[in-house]
Amino acid sequence: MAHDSPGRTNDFALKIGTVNGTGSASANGMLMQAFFRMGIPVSGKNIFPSNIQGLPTWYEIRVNGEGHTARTPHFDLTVAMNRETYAKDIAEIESGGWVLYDSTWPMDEGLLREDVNFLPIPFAKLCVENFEGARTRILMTNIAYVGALVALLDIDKDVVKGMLHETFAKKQHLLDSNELALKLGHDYALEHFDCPLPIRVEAMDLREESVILNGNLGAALGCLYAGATVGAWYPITPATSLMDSFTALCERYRKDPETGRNRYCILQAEDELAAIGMVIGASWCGARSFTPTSGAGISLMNEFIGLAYYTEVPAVLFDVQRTGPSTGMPTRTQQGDFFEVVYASHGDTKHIALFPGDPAECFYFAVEAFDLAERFQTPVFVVSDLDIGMNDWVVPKLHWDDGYVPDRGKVLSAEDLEKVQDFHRYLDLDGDHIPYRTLPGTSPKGAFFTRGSGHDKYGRYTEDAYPYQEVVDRLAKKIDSAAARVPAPEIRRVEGGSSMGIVTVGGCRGAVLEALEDLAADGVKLDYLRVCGFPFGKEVDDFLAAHDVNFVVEQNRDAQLLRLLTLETSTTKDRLRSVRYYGGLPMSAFHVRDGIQAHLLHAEA
Amino acid sequence: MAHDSPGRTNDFALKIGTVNGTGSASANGMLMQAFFRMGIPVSGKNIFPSNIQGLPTWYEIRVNGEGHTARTPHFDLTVAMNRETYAKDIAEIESGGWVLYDSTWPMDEGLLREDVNFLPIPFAKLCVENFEGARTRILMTNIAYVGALVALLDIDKDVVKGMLHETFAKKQHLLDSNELALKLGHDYALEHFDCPLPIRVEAMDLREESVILNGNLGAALGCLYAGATVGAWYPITPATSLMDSFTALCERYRKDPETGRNRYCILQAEDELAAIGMVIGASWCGARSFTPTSGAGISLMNEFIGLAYYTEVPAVLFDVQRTGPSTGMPTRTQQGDFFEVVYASHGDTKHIALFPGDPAECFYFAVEAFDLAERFQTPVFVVSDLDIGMNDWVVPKLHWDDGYVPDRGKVLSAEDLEKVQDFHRYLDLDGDHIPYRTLPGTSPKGAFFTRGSGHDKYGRYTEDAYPYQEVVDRLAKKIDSAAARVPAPEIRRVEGGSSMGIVTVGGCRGAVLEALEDLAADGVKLDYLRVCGFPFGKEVDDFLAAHDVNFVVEQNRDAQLLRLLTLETSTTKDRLRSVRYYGGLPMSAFHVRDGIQAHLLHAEA
Amino acid sequence: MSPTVKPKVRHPSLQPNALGLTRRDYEGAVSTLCAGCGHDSVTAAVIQAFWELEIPPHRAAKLSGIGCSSKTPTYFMSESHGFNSVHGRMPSIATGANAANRDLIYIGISGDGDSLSIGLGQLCHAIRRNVNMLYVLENNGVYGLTKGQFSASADLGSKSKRGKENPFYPIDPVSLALSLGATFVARSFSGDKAQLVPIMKAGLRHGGFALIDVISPCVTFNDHEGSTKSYAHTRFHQNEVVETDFVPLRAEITAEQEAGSATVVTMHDGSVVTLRTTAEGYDPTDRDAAYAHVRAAQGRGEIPTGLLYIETGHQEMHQFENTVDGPLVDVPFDALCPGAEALDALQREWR
Amino acid sequence: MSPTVKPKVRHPSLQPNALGLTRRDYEGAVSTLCAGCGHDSVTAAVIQAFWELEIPPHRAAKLSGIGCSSKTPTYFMSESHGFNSVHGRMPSIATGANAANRDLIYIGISGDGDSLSIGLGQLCHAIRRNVNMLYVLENNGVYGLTKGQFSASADLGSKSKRGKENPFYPIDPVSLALSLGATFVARSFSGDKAQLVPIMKAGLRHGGFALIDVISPCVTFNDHEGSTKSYAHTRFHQNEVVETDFVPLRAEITAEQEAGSATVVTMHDGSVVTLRTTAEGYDPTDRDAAYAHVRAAQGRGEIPTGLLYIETGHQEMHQFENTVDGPLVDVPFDALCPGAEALDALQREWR
Ligand SMILES: Cc1ncc(C[n+]2csc(CCOP(=O)(O)OP(=O)(O)O)c2C)c(N)n1
Ligand SMILES: Cc1ncc(C[n+]2csc(CCOP(=O)(O)OP(=O)(O)O)c2C)c(N)n1
Ligand code: SF4
Ligand code: SF4
Ligand SMILES: [Mg+2]
Ligand SMILES: [Mg+2]
Repeated sequence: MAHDSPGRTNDFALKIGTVNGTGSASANGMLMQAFFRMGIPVSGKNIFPSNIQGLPTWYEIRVNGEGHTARTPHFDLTVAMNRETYAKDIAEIESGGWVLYDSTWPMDEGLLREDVNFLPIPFAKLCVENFEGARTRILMTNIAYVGALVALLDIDKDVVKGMLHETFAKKQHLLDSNELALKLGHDYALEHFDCPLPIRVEAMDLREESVILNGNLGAALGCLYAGATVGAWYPITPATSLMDSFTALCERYRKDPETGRNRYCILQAEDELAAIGMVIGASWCGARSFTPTSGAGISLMNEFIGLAYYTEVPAVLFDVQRTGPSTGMPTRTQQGDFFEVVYASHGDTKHIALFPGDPAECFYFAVEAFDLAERFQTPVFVVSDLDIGMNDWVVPKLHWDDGYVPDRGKVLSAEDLEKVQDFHRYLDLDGDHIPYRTLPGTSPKGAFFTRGSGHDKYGRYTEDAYPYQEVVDRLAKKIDSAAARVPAPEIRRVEGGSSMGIVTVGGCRGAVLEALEDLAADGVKLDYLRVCGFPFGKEVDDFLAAHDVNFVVEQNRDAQLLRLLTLETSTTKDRLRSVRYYGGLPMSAFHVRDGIQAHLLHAEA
Repeated sequence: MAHDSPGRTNDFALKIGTVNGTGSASANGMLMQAFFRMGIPVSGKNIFPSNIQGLPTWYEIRVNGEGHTARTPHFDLTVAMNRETYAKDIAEIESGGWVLYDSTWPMDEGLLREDVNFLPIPFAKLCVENFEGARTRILMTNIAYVGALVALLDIDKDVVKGMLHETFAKKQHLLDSNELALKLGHDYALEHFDCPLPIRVEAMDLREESVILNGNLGAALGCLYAGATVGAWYPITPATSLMDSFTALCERYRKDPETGRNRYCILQAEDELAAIGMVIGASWCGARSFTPTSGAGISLMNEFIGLAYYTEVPAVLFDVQRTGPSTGMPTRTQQGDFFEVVYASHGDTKHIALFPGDPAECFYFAVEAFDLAERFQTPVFVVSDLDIGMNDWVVPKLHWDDGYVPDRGKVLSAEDLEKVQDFHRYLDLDGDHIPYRTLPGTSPKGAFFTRGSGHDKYGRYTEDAYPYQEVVDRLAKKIDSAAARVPAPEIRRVEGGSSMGIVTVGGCRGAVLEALEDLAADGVKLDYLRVCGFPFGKEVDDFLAAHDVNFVVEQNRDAQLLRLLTLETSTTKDRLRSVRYYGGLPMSAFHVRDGIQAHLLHAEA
Repeated sequence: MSPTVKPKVRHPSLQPNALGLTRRDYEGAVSTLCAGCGHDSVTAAVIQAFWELEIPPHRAAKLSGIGCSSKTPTYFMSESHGFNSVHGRMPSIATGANAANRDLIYIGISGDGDSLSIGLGQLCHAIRRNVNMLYVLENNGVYGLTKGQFSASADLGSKSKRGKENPFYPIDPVSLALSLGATFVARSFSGDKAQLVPIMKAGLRHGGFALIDVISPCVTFNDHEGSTKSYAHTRFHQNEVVETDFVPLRAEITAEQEAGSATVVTMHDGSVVTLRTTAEGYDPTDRDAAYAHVRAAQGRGEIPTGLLYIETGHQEMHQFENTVDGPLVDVPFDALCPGAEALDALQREWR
Repeated sequence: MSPTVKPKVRHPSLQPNALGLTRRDYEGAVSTLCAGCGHDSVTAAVIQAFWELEIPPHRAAKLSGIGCSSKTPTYFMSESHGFNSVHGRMPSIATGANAANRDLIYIGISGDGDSLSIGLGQLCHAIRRNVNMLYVLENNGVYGLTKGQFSASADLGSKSKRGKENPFYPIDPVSLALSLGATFVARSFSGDKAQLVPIMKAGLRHGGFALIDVISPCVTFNDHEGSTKSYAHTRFHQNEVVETDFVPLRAEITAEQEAGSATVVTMHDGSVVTLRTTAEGYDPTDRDAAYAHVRAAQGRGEIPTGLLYIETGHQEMHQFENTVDGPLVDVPFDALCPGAEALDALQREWR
């Protein structure tokens, strides 16, 4: 029997290997929620296949009292419920770790490891003995391993029971079977192993101010609160759940109380070209409108994005990134669309983009996106990814200011039009590079012709060099001026500051912050900046200039953020060093630390 | 009567203002050809509206004995045949210049200028007196102004007559009327003005080694000679004439002599998405296949381009650029698609691109493109523009080496497959980052599955980080390795070299070379480099490094070439200065010189 | 020589409608199309129809894709918002616009290239959603603006200007729309304003997607001998199957008397359309019968025209989507945003 | 618990065909679809059809878009080149591939989302070009791979798993194809292999675009009560209008005897298809009659199946394009490149 690793409370990672379509997802979610309800920082990552049923799938849970809940590739315990992946799952366990598996079937000798502890429990057998029906038995197996973990990890049993009661409040028989399954696993573990294991949990008080949220729900909520009324989309993983969430929220909050009719219109388009077309049409008419999609969708929307940019029609697009190129790995995460997004479409274009770092920011930035799109009359992208969008994160409770007034931008009402001599669509009257627009139906005076072909500042068709240039030159200034309005970067300076900085974006946040602590422990102190919006503002420029070396941490092959910083700030190239991981799994502190240490060694050498 | 400008032989520019759809195009082409046949360097630029009939259109001819035939914005003579544009046309004439106009209708006093010479000829009246039928009269007016110019500019009358004879060899009555019209204009001019004017032509001997060619015809010819068999397209200005030319060439050279059947297949697709899909399908089956389009088409092809990149299927795309963004100005030129092309599609991608500088290079680079696409098994873009593609240029006679053997790349035949143990699509067996491929139908052993979803080096589906990364990492190296194989840049160093360089691309060539001479005359000496391919090779890198200052001359708003050089070479940013013109007309030496002088002044200041 | 300046499409009478607006008030910029282009006649019919229906121009929105046909919205109703979008994608823009503001009157102008090649998918799905709009397909069998390539509506064997025969089976917007469940399907001819105007009026009052396939000859590239989309060919082969008479709500309705051989259809705003068929037993409210008749006629080389099929009592997009009455753009923000308290309540469920 | 490992689609007999290949040789990778998915049955039928036709696997090319259905080419004929392309765009890839090499046998597999939403335009135009291929549309009324949204083929009123009713008029591939001039239009059911296999064989031998709309239930998202694409519903409402019997060239032809009530069609390779109709006076070679019958039946809630329409003597893409016999990829380079002399001659015209 292998050595136990030294006791670690509220600091471990476990991985559950099952088969998709067998209902393990809800059991795993319950487990994650249990840790949350005990007030302990936790994260759950669903590593699932691009398929509906019958293939291996994993759920990773990391518990960390310090709040480091970025993904870690090092697991202390695995719940091996899928014989297909035993080999892989067992191999991945840290030395001294534990393997909880279904011993109904004997474990192949060859898979046993000297340095890990095997915890056999005949889950299938127990469930066959105690339940009727194939489907039920499979479902109960999931609850049974939860029960075992409750004992092994010292999870508060009442918390778990409480959740079962909430879930099956109205279904007594289901409640009974679930409680039984829980008990079966729990008691078996207690009897056969000395519980709890050295890796265990202890209640904390985090829960009060936080919630469990996934980014797509956060973004959908943002659309709801921003007052978006028209959503158009075409299903695509990992963006689908954004519109599913928006639909659910609208059904709950957007029905006319008297008539039961909808104060929203969700259009499932025939493809992404149609989806963005619908958004442009709705925005042109004055509605706050959006479309959620992923990389392939952005590619298809390229032509329309250029139209909205040039005709100055607002539009909000959510790019929930997945691993590219092409279809790539639809159920894996990546940050590979930065270039595709900010320079989308042919000709000279540049677009505003926001980069949420967690599901809470998906909420806040979604609201921002509508204000910016209408203020600057241009497409605005909210760029998240599969990890942020689809995984459950523990985030600070969301806040909403009832004083919020949507910024509808420079739109002239019929009354405003009365006051003006005559209306010209593309004149820069205020010197802010932003013209006034009118909505269809307002008044005869407000009428103008929107065209993607060459036009002058009066909105008239033109093929003449100067009038054409006047307009596109203003467009360039307009977008650049948004740098001052996009969300400011998150900046953290070490005591006394450092000559080295680390720059990152989006979901890398947690891994980078964790790595910074580790590095600090090794005596490497770095200032930190996380980019939140594009075009980059002055703070980003100053930060890069203030550090001789800036490590740019991101999740793509081609260092797209580093390249954007090169082009869109005044930094010199020699200050930038790239740290990347792009295998499709969320960034981990290990990748960040290793990447930076490699650079440092290289520098010394 | 204004002063005459000092006599200038073989050095002037004239502009003909007419109405489109009135047949002036052929008359103007004839005029341009006349100068060519007299052996004088000449260029003709067609400035036409995005419309079929009834709008103002211009034809600009520049005659220059030194061979400077880039567009010039300064005109010595205008043939004002369109009263709609009299004001504009007359205003644009250089002081001391000439205005030849149709005096059938009195010229509005207000338009007269003291400092230019007006040459009234009642063209319409003459034609009404001498010809029957409205259409004929309009057509003959065009020939009549050619006749007048023959007298005024001292064009060799026999040359023009010769052309008429060739054109109307089989149509005696047309020949007669054309000759009469020519005579009417010619004699009237002789009688009423002292001919020739100080701006006149004198025969030279350029003709022998050169031809008149437009880039779309050149590119089509390249496709024909490269052995392309499948062309798929969707009509779009200014790319349409490329496929029209390919069709005409195939009808002439690609009919099976016995059966009269086609050794080619041209598919007019339902849109650009289908066009590129057809190209990918045909290339996948082993045909050399291509599609011509413009910016909007590239935008629509984005998703498919990523598929071809990731699955490593060859494809040749011609982007005949027009003024963007969006529909922009379809009949104006620009170089605005560089970013759209080289980073097309979502996820991490990078593409090979060739940048012809004139119609002759369109021919040579088209052939190159097929070799590169099949060698590197990836999409290759030939990026020209409306000016190169649709205007008639005088270029050196094209040469063809009958020893040319197409580079079909690493394709395994049935025999090859016999020899190998087993075949895996994406293995890098030769360490050149290029795997072997097989064509459908070859042999059971050669079968493999092409997929845009995640795959490992064996071609198997994968969702695992490492096997996925292995493949995309190789892809990055593969494309970078093409830098050594794309056409080398054109480089010209001044005597003893200079600390300053000028870097340009495509059709800016002529304007830049002319500007260099002017600048040299002012004592500013610059080395010259014209980028011809992407990824950039070592010569580009070295050139930038060897010059403290590099002026980057291009035709787009956002300095796209400069930005590409920043990202894709080792240059520091501070060495690059941008010189741009992007109003939709071809680049002129004046823009280049002014741009550079502005920088120099600014530097002194 | 001077450009063929075509006067703004003019009308004899400057008589005002009930809004006090003359036809002139429904005109737009001067057409830049070729002299004689069928599209200019369609523009004239649009102006006439809107004027007769007394629609305030600013309450209408005109949309189009790209093409000579798609340029025409510039040539009518300068007091309406217009959107000349991208090639083949106008239906999606119109769908989104309508979703946001259902109270405007939408007219989309497209061409056969715009609608049947690059835009075919969007057209079919707009039909499927029954988006409330008038969709005018100016059908000339060629891509005019790109200089005369065959379009997908070019008939089998129709000759190009260079004498090339089109080898492909055409996509016929009328049979296509009928098979897809379109609720208003008509065909007309740019040269027959008397027929076109009432159909347009009916289409504008139809509570759903109204498709009019208008044969609109391209004089420059497809009006020659051998073309089946030329003026001559269309005049000779067109066969009015259904005569349409539109009686707006205001006019006292004489439908009853009219009935009998005629079909009387009451539009959702109360206007009445009377359809008199010239073909034995033709029923413009029987989809599959209409389809059969049209196909048979076309098989004989005829071009059946008129309001060929109309369905009432159908649902349109907003009914499918169960949206509130009135434009979504007019719903006040506080009726859209649940507010801070609701957010707290909601979040209690997330712990 | 272990993943539901489905054995490679197995067949009782391992009897070899004339090529000495057993059905096993026509199989592919193990299916990763849900247990019971209709698509797996279609895969089995494909294997059977190719095996019976004795087509050397490497002479076939299998293409698809994206979706559960589009995954299936991985599950048959591992010795054929396969192309799992992008969503909705397989028709264009197949068109280009066929243009380059007309001698391969092309089978395209798609879904209702892939073909009727994002890919509708490409499907229609592939039909219009009559590209020589078998196009199998695995129709389940939902987007399976994205977890069950309604597709454009979902019937009016069909209920989603959550009980939501589909408000839209469906796009019916069969009526659509008939109205677009498709030369081979069939509908079948994944649960009826006996019917499916001969139709597939006929489709593979058809010298043009052969469309088979196969109702292929999605057990996970659309096989519940209230769905009109469930096994139960399809079994109950399917109505075989045309029985198909395929006799390959080699077999001595007994057509004559068979004739009479049956329609005998000789394919371009000489094989014979015998169509026996169960519906009074149904003529599978009369396009518009077939259309009328299908619409009427569907109006009654029936699902007419069988090889509903076939046209011979039509032209396919290569005839439209007048290309040489044999694959363009086999034309030697010197027959393609005019060479230096021709270039000089040509350039003399450019001066
Ligand atoms: C994406 C894209 N592809 C191609 C074009 C070029 N284009 C402009 S109009 C047109 C065809 C127009 O034909 P149709 O819709 O029939 O209009 P018509 O000119 O015949 O009235 C094309 C292909 C374009 N503008 N955009
Ligand atoms: C451009 C693009 N948009 C969206 C998707 C997501 N997607 C994958 S499959 C699919 C629908 C598949 O439905 P169907 O064709 O009916 O196949 P089924 O799964 O039902 O067999 C969608 C929308 C995608 N892969 N690519
Ligand atoms: S080209 Fe044809 S369609 Fe276009 S304006 Fe001229 S006549 Fe009309
Ligand atoms: S989800 Fe539906 S379509 Fe997809 S594999 Fe499962 S059963 Fe088949
Ligand atoms: Mg047309
Ligand atoms: Mg489906």
